[in-house]
Amino acid sequence: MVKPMHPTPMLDELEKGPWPSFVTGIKRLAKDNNMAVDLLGQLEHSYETRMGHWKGGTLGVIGYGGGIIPRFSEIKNPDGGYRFPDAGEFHTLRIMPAAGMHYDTNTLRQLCDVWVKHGSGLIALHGQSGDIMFQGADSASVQKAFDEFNEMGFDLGGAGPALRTSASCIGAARCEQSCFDEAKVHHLVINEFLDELHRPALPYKFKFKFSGCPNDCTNSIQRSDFATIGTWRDNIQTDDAMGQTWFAKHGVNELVNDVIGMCPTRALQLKATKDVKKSAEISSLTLDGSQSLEIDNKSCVRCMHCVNVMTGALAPGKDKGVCILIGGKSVLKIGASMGTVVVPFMKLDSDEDYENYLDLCHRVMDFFADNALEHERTGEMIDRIGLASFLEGIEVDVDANMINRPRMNPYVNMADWPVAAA
Amino acid sequence: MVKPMHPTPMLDELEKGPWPSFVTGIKRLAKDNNMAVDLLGQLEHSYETRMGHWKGGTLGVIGYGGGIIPRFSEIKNPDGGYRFPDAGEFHTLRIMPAAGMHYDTNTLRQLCDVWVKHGSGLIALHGQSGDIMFQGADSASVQKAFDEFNEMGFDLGGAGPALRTSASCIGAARCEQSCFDEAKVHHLVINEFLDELHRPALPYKFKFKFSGCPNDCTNSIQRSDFATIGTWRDNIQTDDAMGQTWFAKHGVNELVNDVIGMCPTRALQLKATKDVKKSAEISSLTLDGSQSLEIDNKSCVRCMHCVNVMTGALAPGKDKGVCILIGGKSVLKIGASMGTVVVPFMKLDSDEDYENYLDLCHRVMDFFADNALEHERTGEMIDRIGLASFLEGIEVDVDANMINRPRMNPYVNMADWPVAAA
Amino acid sequence: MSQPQSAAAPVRKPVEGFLDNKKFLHPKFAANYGNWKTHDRPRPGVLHHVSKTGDEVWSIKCGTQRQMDHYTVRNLCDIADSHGEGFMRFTMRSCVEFPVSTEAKVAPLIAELEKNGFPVGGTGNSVSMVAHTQGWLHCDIPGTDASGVVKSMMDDLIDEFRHENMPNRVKLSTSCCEINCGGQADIAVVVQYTKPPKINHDLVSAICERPTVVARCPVAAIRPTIINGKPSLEVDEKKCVCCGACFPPCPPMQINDPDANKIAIWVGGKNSNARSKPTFHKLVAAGLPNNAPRWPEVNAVVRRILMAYKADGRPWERMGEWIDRIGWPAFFEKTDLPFTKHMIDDWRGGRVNLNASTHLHF
Amino acid sequence: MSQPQSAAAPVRKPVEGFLDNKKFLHPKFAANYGNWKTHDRPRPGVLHHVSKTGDEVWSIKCGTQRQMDHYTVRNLCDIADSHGEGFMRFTMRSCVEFPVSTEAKVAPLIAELEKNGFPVGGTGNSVSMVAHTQGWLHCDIPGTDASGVVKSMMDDLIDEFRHENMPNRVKLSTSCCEINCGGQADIAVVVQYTKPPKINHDLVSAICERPTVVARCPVAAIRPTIINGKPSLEVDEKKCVCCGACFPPCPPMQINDPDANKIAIWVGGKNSNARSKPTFHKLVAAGLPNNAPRWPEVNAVVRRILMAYKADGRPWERMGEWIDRIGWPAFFEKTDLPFTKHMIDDWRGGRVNLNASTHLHF
Ligand code: SRM
Ligand code: SRM
Ligand code: SRM
Ligand code: SRM
Ligand code: SF4
Ligand code: SF4
Ligand code: SF4
Ligand code: SF4
Ligand code: SF4
Ligand code: SF4
Ligand code: SF4
Ligand code: SF4
Repeated sequence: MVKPMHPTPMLDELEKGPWPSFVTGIKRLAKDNNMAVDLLGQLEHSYETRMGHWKGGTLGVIGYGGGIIPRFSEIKNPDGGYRFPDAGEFHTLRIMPAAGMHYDTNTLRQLCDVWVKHGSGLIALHGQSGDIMFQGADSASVQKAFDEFNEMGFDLGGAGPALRTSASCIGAARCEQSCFDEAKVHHLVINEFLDELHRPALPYKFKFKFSGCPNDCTNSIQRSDFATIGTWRDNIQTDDAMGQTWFAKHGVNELVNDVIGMCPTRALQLKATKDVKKSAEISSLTLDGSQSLEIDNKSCVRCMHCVNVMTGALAPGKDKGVCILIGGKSVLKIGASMGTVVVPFMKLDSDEDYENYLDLCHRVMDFFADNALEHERTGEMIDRIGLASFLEGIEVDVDANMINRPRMNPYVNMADWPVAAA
Repeated sequence: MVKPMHPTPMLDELEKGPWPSFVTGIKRLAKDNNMAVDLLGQLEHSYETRMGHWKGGTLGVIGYGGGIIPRFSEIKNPDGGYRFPDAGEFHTLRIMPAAGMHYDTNTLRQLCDVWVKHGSGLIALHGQSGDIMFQGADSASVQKAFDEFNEMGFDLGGAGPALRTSASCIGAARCEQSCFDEAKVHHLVINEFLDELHRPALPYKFKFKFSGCPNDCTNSIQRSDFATIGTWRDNIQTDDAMGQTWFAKHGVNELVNDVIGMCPTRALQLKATKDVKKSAEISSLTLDGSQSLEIDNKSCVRCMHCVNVMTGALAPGKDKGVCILIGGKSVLKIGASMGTVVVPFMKLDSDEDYENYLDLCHRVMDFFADNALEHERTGEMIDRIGLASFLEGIEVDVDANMINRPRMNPYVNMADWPVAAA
Repeated sequence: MSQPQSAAAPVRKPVEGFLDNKKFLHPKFAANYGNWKTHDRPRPGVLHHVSKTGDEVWSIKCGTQRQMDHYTVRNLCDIADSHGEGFMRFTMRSCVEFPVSTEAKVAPLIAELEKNGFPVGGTGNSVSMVAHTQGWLHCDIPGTDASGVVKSMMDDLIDEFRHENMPNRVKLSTSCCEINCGGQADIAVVVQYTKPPKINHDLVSAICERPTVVARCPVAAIRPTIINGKPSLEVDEKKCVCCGACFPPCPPMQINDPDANKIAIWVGGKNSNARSKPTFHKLVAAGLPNNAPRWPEVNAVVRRILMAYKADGRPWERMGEWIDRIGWPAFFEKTDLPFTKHMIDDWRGGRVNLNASTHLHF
Repeated sequence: MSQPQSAAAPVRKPVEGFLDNKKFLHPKFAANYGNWKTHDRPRPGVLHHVSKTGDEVWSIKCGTQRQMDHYTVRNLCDIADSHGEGFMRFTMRSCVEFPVSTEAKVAPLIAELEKNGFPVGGTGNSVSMVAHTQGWLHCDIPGTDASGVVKSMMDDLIDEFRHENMPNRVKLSTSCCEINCGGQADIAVVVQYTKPPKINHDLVSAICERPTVVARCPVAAIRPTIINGKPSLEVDEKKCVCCGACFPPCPPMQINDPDANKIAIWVGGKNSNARSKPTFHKLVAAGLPNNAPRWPEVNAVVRRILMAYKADGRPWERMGEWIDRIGWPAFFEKTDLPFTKHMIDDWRGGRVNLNASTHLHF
């Protein structure tokens, strides 16, 4: 038996227009779902008052310390009861999807079934960190819902001062630019740190993200503490046949203006094929009978631009691996900060490579746990103690690829120069 | 009667080699000049001990509060007397040369004559601020030397917390890039502020510099508090005849790699002459029968590069004026800082223009005098109070040319947005 | 932490572990894993990937409302089964991609999606779906709604989602407080508080750990104090930058206010490393009213910015790269937005954002 | 301030005012003032300017030692009279330019200058004369000599001054303390202190205004204290960055030390706005000994850097622009210099100098 709808004149405005409407969706739910009815009431109240009306709390599932975002309505009747009682408790379960957010339809439907049984039926696919957010369980249902998701093989995501749910790009599964097995590493890392994920004990949140190449489709540099991004060390690969096809279609003007002219480091030059430099560091693409695109791979910064524009004709090199950047986060306290290079290049092929990688992850996480202040992200910590000290702490050598440019001020005590320069 | 030379085995090493030797020069002086003899002794002692041995003091000429750099030797005999007595006092007179450091030989010889009479005969042409530095007068001779220089029409330069001696590039006198009359403005400014120059009463030093174009041959952005640099607002001027001569000599590769490819804002494009955009903002240069260099003057940042490379074929526009940057200084306290744009463009042709300009100079100097802390340069002051407050103080409106980019953090109270945006 | 459980049920130990994605991969993805060669876009909303063996897969992409009722999810599943091949994946921006193995399936699948109200597009140089946050629907600190802002914005921009007419990809985000969970974007719509927090002194001592709150303030504007004999906090309003960072740890420091909550617009953020290095978005408009339910003033500004970029950007120039070429003065001119003193960075290290050169745009 | 004057002489009032340069201008400069059209360089050391009227002037440029005895100045004047046209001017870098009205005078003038020991060159893409400071010859705070460093460096580089073989202009500077009066340059040689000041506590109270000194320290490392009952100052040596800023206002805080004074080398400073915006020079070598009288270790590094640039730079790339293209790793490789932690900027706002991107050079 479903209760009557609250009037929602403001929300109704959001049913207009061509983009799929979340209001229409919630109304669909409300047909047989009192929680959805009251959710609409509460939300309409927010639209009217132009204020949020939820407060947090603490709530969890057995064995875990995080992963649930509890919400209690602050809209009360004079008697202290909830004005929208069926949505008075409206908690979210963060559930981790498999890497790359791939699904078969059966699994998705099964997830829906569980959520209709124990929750509101409202699902956010996905949260900005990469969780499936099952939104709207009352306190009594949280454990039950979790148990069923967990039976299906899904585990809870992160919340609070803990390792957070991670994201990886589609990468190797469908993308020609992929430089490492994103899903595999994503998988390895989460399983390695389940304890940090489920039982918050870090100074503050900590996020991994994995992008297969510098296009960084997971925004890892700005949105994760620990970004792992694919790249390569050797020469850009070229495919003359595809190069000629491209050139025939696009012509020299486009090549000059859109490719050569946009390379950030002038690594590309247009050359008569006979004038192309012969050197181990040069790769080149023939464009037609007489002309070539010359790539000075020593000047190339692996930005991806030419490879993107001329995909197939140009491709990342063969000596692939990853670059690691640490310290990305949002705006709090010091202003938004990006991760900065901590490992310019690391192979990720052999088992030994993976071990090295996980070992580094541990050193970083341990150092963070031991040295960050409360509610301090890695980026803030590094800002406070200096990159050099951080590197020392995690036992990584300094490298000129870590900087945009050396210091421009003499404000440094270099008494230990001889040691550092040795 | 000249005294015997001190042994100078280390300095003697600096007589070797092809570059003109200052040691040889001082030795030439020492043939009939005891001050030079003892100067060599004192200097050799510095080379041996690898330490400086001068200390400052206070010394001036009548009517002025600065302009002399007093030096007293710290190398003493056990009895407290100077070990190199004839160089025990070794003061410098800072004398301002005419703008552009032009001389006729008579004047230069006359300056030498005065300095042989009253000083050591050692002259630095010129100091980094732009003074002639007459180095080596004892305390008794400073006034006499100054009086004679002053009779010739030269005036003392700045020192201490005062307006300093200024510099302007050769500019209009010999340079095709000149966008204003550098020497005239230099002249105007110094004469306007003689009091600030001669009678130190500012919080700290204040320097003007004048460069006729953005090549900035006086390093004004980094080395002056108030940089005046010529530029233009309209389109780059082109001369087809010279363009064709250039192209015939240099060819398309050089044009693409050295000119088009190096424009910082992709304002240059190679176009078939028939395809050149017709628009008030476009100027173009024909290169041969069929091709042209197209200049999108809206994207051009007046960096000078193409104009430098193709001088004559390309030239600054006709609507010339100056840009003013404030706050350049060296390394103390906050690290080296550059001047930043405070007036993106100002005409400097009519008398009224000059008045406006001097009026701005006064507002800046007054604000600096009233608001800087002791020993605080303009750059530090602006860093401390914020550019916006400084602009308000000197009554200049904000302008998007003053910034590289707007703020990237939300840390600002915008309660007065409606007023600011009006 | 309270652990709600039915008294009767035996304690179930969770099975901890991250689910392997192998079984969810479309067979073409699995077969050509790590072995792709190139791709093209036969039309907006369709990606055509070719592997080194010549194998091909087409991915059809559509937008969603992200906050989906289970009916919508089932609807998508049904379409995947009837017109696709039973697999689907979600993108980082809540779009769905349906992989199919033959070109023949592309057009019917598109038709079915559009028929069911799912716009097809969002690939290549189109306008992306907006990176989405929680807002009034769920967050405990929001200054505006997220789903509503996104819905009204995408209604307005759906043509630009469906077509690839921009110079390069356009990534949008919205955030319902200054924390900015939506991230850096080509155009970001973010709440901007304009008043210091109003403090309910009666509640502070009960709810807030005062040293924690004091430590959160980026400008050290909060001081412990005693009000009416009770420990409380006070704010130096001259210092306060109205960031709202004190509100989450101390809700009695109310930062939200229906009228003082304004919307700011930021442009030129970029996450990829293509051409230019990643960069943060920059403030270009503020003081826009928090005008639920459809935020017309915000949408008008977003559209103006997009249209200026569309008209003037060169191929492959992202929003910020376009502005770097034409200059900030021209940006403000072309978008008819006022440049104000608030845009001059005065945060730590902000000096690097001043123009220390004669590079000028006229 | 003491005003030395002979008791007998009447007080002379100075004539204040800045001398007009008109009468010192070469007639060609005066006649074509503001009316020049173009220039070229027929050979290194010679500029040939042409005015809009077709008028021409040749300027022959030579180097000097800057700190000149009057004989040297007179020698230059004699040459200007005998082989030039009685006019000369000095550049910002202590070179002399002799303008002449006919091409015929160029070669004899060059010959005469070289015969008298004045190297001709320094134009265009050559290595400039070093921007010069005071050092032990005159300054009260120097850590090394300037004239000596410059002399030994230019002896080594005179060929590069005489020829135009560099990718673009190379501007050098030296500074005899960290204050850096020599300014930002393509290659700058600057004293770097490596020990906190040694304090002579007996003198502090007599000589130093303690609050002034405390205020000068960029890292607030100086505290007032009492030593042996006398007011003095103490330094927190962990904080101290050995900048020497306390020494000028308080000479008892001796920062100089024959062995701890080292030389650092900085590259990539640029003042012009051509192509890239002006930028500061960056630290690339330190710990070099202050090895008077000829500083061979310093000159060797300067030469190595110059030769790497000469070999690898492209036309019109200034030092810093070359490095931006090839990357810092390649720079350190090609110059065989160690990259150390000291080069990682940790000054305020230094985060912008870290690499927040995957732009990497391998
Ligand atoms: C749900 C989600 C937005 C969404 O609708 O997608 C979200 C929602 C909240 N974020 Fe977030 N953040 C979400 C992704 C992000 C991201 C993006 C990302 O992970 O890629 C960021 C930027 C990256 C970063 O980590 O900094 C982000 C930066 C923050 C911050 C700022 C942290 C900082 O150091 O600046 C806070 C504040 C805090 O942690 O104290 C925050 C805090 C919050 C809180 C917990 C508000 C609070 O302090 O009480 C929000 C809970 C809302 C709710 O009711 O569920 N959220 N938050 C995202 C998580 C869903 C998921 O698990 O998939
Ligand atoms: C003589 C000269 C070097 C030279 O050999 O050419 C020089 C020499 C001194 N400079 Fe300088 N500076 C000289 C040009 C500069 C420049 C370059 C310029 O003006 O273009 C700068 C950089 C630009 C600037 O103004 O910051 C410069 C930045 C400094 C500073 C750092 C100021 C800062 O805020 O960072 C100081 C220290 C101070 O003022 O306290 C300083 C201080 C000094 C003192 C007064 C040392 C002291 O504090 O006792 C030196 C006196 C040396 C002497 O015995 O004559 N000198 N000084 C230059 C002046 C000659 C002239 O009048 O023509
Ligand atoms: C599906 C998705 C990855 C995923 O695992 O979900 C993805 C997939 C692809 N991206 Fe991406 N990108 C995806 C999010 C991103 C993001 C992150 C984001 O959207 O927040 C970025 C960074 C955005 C930024 O810079 O702020 C991103 C920056 C790129 C770029 C670099 C664009 C540039 O020039 O700056 C490329 C290269 C290109 O365009 O050729 C790229 C290229 C691609 C290619 C063409 C890669 C390939 O060869 O297959 C994929 C098809 C894109 C298309 O739809 O046209 N992808 N891509 C994401 C789709 C999001 C969406 O629904 O719109
Ligand atoms: C004579 C002098 C001006 C003066 O009033 O004394 C001067 C004169 C000219 N400069 Fe300069 N510059 C002079 C100091 C500078 C400086 C400052 C400095 O040396 O410290 C700079 C800034 C250096 C920097 O960026 O750090 C400077 C940056 C330029 C540039 C920009 C170079 C670049 O690409 O970055 C040009 C343009 C060019 O090279 O075509 C230029 C161009 C010129 C031209 C070609 C202008 C012209 O069309 O006549 C002049 C002849 C230069 C030559 O010798 O080849 N001049 N020029 C200065 C000679 C100094 C010396 O003896 O070496
Ligand atoms: S980050 Fe690179 S590898 Fe991953 S999906 Fe994007 S383009 Fe492909
Ligand atoms: S990938 Fe390398 S060569 Fe290609 S555009 Fe980027 S930097 Fe230039
Ligand atoms: S700054 Fe410009 S106008 Fe002045 S001399 Fe240099 S190039 Fe000529
Ligand atoms: S002057 Fe203008 S067009 Fe010429 S290179 Fe510089 S920015 Fe480009
Ligand atoms: S942006 Fe702010 S209000 Fe919105 S979900 Fe994130 S924390 Fe909550
Ligand atoms: S709103 Fe921000 S700046 Fe103001 S008191 Fe709170 S934390 Fe501090
Ligand atoms: S650099 Fe230092 S030591 Fe040299 S002249 Fe300038 S202030 Fe004196
Ligand atoms: S040397 Fe510099 S950092 Fe050290 S105490 Fe003196 S002023 Fe402070």
